[in-house]
Amino acid sequence: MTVGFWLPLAILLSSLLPGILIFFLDESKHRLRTILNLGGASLKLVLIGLLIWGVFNEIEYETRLTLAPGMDLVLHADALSVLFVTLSTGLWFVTTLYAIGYLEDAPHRSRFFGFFSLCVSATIGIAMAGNMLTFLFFYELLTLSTYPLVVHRGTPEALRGGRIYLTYTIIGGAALLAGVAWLRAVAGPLDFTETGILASRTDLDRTTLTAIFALLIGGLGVKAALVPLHGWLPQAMIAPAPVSALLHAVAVVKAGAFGIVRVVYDVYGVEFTAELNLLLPLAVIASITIVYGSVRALFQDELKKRLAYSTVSQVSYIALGTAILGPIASIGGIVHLVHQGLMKITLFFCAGNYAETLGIHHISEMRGVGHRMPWTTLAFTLGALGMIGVPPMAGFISKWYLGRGALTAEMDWVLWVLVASSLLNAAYFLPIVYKAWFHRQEGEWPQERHFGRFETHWMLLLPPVITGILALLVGLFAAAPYSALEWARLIAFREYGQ
Amino acid sequence: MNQPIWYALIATALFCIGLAGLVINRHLLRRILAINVMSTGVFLMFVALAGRTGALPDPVPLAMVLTGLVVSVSATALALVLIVRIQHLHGCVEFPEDDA
Amino acid sequence: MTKSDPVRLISVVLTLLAVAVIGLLLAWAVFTLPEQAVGLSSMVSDRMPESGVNAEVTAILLNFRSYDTLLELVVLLVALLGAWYLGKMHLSPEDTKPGLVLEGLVRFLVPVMILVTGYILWLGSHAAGGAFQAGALLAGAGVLMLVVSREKLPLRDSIQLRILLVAGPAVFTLVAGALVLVDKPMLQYPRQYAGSLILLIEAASTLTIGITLTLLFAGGRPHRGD
Amino acid sequence: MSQMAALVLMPLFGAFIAFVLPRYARITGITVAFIQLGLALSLATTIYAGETLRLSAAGWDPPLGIGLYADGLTALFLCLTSVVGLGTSLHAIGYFKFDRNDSNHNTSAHGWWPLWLALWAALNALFLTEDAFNLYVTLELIGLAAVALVALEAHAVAAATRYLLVGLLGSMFYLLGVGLLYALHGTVDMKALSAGMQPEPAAWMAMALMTAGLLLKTALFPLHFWLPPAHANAPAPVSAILSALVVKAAFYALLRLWLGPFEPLAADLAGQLIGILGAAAIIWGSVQAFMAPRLKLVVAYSTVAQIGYLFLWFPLAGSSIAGSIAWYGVVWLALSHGLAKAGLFLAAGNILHASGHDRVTDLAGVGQHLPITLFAVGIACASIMGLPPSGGFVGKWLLLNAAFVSGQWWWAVVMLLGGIMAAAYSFRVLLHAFRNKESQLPQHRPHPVMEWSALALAVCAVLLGILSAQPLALLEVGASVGELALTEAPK
Repeated sequence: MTVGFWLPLAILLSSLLPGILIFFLDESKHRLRTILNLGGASLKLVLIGLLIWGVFNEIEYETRLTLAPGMDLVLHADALSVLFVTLSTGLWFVTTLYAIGYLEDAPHRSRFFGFFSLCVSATIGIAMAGNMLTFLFFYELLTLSTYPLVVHRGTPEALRGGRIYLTYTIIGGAALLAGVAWLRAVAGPLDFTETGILASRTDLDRTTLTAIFALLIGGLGVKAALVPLHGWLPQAMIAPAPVSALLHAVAVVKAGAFGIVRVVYDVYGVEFTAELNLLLPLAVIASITIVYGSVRALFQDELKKRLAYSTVSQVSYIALGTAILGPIASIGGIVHLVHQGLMKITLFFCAGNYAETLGIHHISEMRGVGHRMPWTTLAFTLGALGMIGVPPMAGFISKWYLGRGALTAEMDWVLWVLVASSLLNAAYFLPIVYKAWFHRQEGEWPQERHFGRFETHWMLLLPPVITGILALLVGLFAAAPYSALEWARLIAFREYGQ
Repeated sequence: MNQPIWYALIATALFCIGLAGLVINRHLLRRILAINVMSTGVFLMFVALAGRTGALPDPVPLAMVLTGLVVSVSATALALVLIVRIQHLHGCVEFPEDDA
Repeated sequence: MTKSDPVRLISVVLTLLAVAVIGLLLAWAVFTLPEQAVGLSSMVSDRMPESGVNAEVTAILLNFRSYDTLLELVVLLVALLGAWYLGKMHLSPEDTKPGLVLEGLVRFLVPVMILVTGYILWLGSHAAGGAFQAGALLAGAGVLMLVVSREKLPLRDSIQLRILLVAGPAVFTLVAGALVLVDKPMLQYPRQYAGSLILLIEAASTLTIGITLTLLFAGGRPHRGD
Repeated sequence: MSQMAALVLMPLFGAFIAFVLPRYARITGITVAFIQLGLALSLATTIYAGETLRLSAAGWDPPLGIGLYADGLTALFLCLTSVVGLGTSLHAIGYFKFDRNDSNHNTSAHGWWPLWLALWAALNALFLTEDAFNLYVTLELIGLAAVALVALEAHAVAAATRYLLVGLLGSMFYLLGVGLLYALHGTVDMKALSAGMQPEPAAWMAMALMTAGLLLKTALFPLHFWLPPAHANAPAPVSAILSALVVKAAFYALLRLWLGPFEPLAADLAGQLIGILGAAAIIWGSVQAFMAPRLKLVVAYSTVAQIGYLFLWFPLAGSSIAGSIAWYGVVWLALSHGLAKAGLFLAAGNILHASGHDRVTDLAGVGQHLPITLFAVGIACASIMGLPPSGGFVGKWLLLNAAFVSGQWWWAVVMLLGGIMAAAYSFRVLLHAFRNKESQLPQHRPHPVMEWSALALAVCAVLLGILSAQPLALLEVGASVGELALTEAPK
């Protein structure tokens, strides 16, 4: 019962307990709710700081709760989980700030923030899960806690989106459960370990393992929105902006991608996966998803829809990086976990601002918006350029490593995939940016609202600016010590045992 | 082929007659009678097989039968009361669902 | 019968077949039973001296397996409660058309029946008989009076009546509880009191059973007292 | 020791008081409920220490007398009964008090307490008994009390009668089986029986008859036809008791018999057959639940489906390791289903009570007016779907492992399918309930205790998943399947 035991648990509870309290809070208690939210978020940040410090000083962090003999819930902190935990906590903080501004005097706020905190706790749990059971545990919890957020508005289309979201995720969850239980039954309790566990297990039947792998990836692919399991993502756009932001940047989609990384690296082990000839199919699916998502994005006029499809495409970079043998590509994939999160959340914040302030939902309405909302549009531009991969933006780093990794792995075709997707990204982002800055908007905005001195409510303005600048910085100072890239490097080299 | 077995066979017959009656009849009163026939069969089985322990019959099954009798009397009584109630409500002495 | 007749016919035939199969299997099972059975007769007769009564069946019902009997009294009570809360008793005066003969017969019979009830209750301690037979007889008397004329049998929902209705199982439970309190296993009577305890329980049960069955015949809760 | 006796006598006496002095019925009921919880917990702690308890009622040892027996399984079911019983009793305060207002419910308000307490005593008696004939008496007592409780709802009389007839039929089968067993072995004590049992026609017949009778009472597909009308039309607290406890009682008897006297006879074929029926129950029940128009009917059919899971133990029981894992799994499912389903029925009762109807399609606004109740529904559904971190998940997880370990993966497919279908019918309800509606306030605001008791039971179902270590350890005490040993990774 040391710090090593309590810290992961504390990190989990720092968002779980406030969430549960908030549920039973009266709607009117606005101030108290805000305090709980931000207090929890700040506390979590502090704890994460402790965690990072500890991990650097090789302190072993593990919380192990035995549910039943042979059924352990394990929360642990290795380099990968630290990366994801930090990302999600940081983004949770800004998103909470954003959500408070966004939902001012909207109904059912206690319910919203309650589930919001639950959702983050689930993500944290996923990040720190020490074995498949724990992962599954929080993966399902994530499904449950995000559903009410998606249907929060209670409108028919929201419910429709929610239903589709559920259908996909529940079935995906079932597939994952099947895979995990099967693996558990044939191989015993499997704690995540770098370079994987199964490689050493010569006693296991290869075909069984392949089938299990298919089940696991199938289950995770739903949340990671791998084609053809991506159908729910554009529908889930109905959700309020902060929710979409969180869903796309960290919570749901990332959980899927992260899970894939875990399965390939820490359960099967990347070499063993390659040995089973499972990497190439994964790479192909990922590539298809990347191109397909970009193409679909091209034809969306609704801003959030376009962003959604771009998520479909961007998140698969992570899967792609995982599926290419060799540390360099792995670095690209892992670091994209962070980069895509920062960039995408910025874009969604901005989309939310346009909608809230000017009632803009469609790209066609965005002419000259840059002059009305310079700061927001600036942030948007940063995010967009990052997505395209313009150096020295964050996105460039990811793509650079992916490309080099592909070459070293003699998978040159991947390079073409990257080029194609970058061009497509440019094709669907640049026109927006151009419209925003270089067009004059004639006539009224759809429905304009004024918030004091700033172009919009400061709580809405601050988050995108912060994340936008961050997205720039992680690119600029990628080589700096303790940057996301350095972490990714650490993880990748450990995975390849170098 | 001794006497107890004969009685046991008769008990079997009663049980089956009751079972068939219960399934086939729609009228609730008949169904309850059928169940009572069944229970008679069961009790007869107890008593008959109790007679295989030499001179005096084994008293334990007899006691069990007495208990069983009271139980089945109670059940029958409750069933009859319910049926009367059904007749009040639905005007017929069958399950409303059955004639659908 | 809205079901078309051929369908019904088929279902009947199938039922009969199924039942026949069950019957044959059962018969087969019975045939294979050993000629001479192991029973508990000897064990019962060995224990009779300690049981407090001289009739084996009574000893089993109220001593060896008294727990069954307790629960069974509760079954009877529950059946009554079911009727009780389902509605009021429905015996309207026009159900009862007493003729002179019946009147006279009842006036003569009922006292006799009550006497016999007492006798059978007492008989239970050393021969066939006991609470249930006695209670049934008492119920018979009650039913007769109900049939002849309700006025003669003043059944009113009063606390006294309710007490009588639970008397049997309640006394039984109290005895059991008391024995548990002096931490014996429940219902293990002390040797010297066994006989009297059994008689007490049987007496209470007889009353309860008699009234309960009468009420069940009447089919519901009597009208409020006073 | 003395708790065993008290667990039966206390509620009995409460029932008598509740009948004789209706005015003090409620206070009696609540007091008894709390004492029962205490007794059950103390018994559980005694057994947790590692010893199984035996008590010969009336002081005569079996086979002459009746033996009572308590091990981990008994203790857990007693605890389940007392927790659900307490929650339901508290709910009943609000539920039946409200009914006082209109005259035709007046009797039901009075009838609830004595009948429920008698039923409670019968349940405890069944869990404790080790005597096949005494088991019959308790079964009948449970049956009659349950029927009487269902009949408290005026329009449920037909359902109650059907329920009674089915129950009696089942008892007859069971009793005939007992007769054969006695004829074979000259005893009805289960311990003695399991010692002396060897495969022969009469034994097989007894096994078939008793199993059939109990399957009828457990409402295993296709013998479930009587359950939905009875459970869906009874007053809410009664439905909760029926689905959570009464059905489980018959299943408990089956477990006892199949692991006791019938173990030497259990044929693989019989197990597979029962398993197939269980699978069919899962599918059929879920489909019906998905199509059911009324909330309480949805819940009732979901019981039919969930019962199916319990019978997946029988096909897996064959192999030793998988069998033991599966046994723990089904017991866990039974417990968590008991808690969740009780909470669900109580919550459904609140909705019915508040809006005057429970048509699934018109549930809009429930989320606004009865947030606590809706929350209870959500949590209970999560456990029934088997989503972590609920008791339902632990049970399903164990069962899945058993299926894969034994190599009979098709049962796993059925379980997962059942889970998805459960999600389908649960979210069908939740989706409707989530819809906002600028609607008038409900006619009757349910008493707070009604909402919180429902929530509390649902939460207990989840706690059963999070805090399952100690209860599982308790379950291992005296378990004839041995300790729970999930496959470990070979070193």
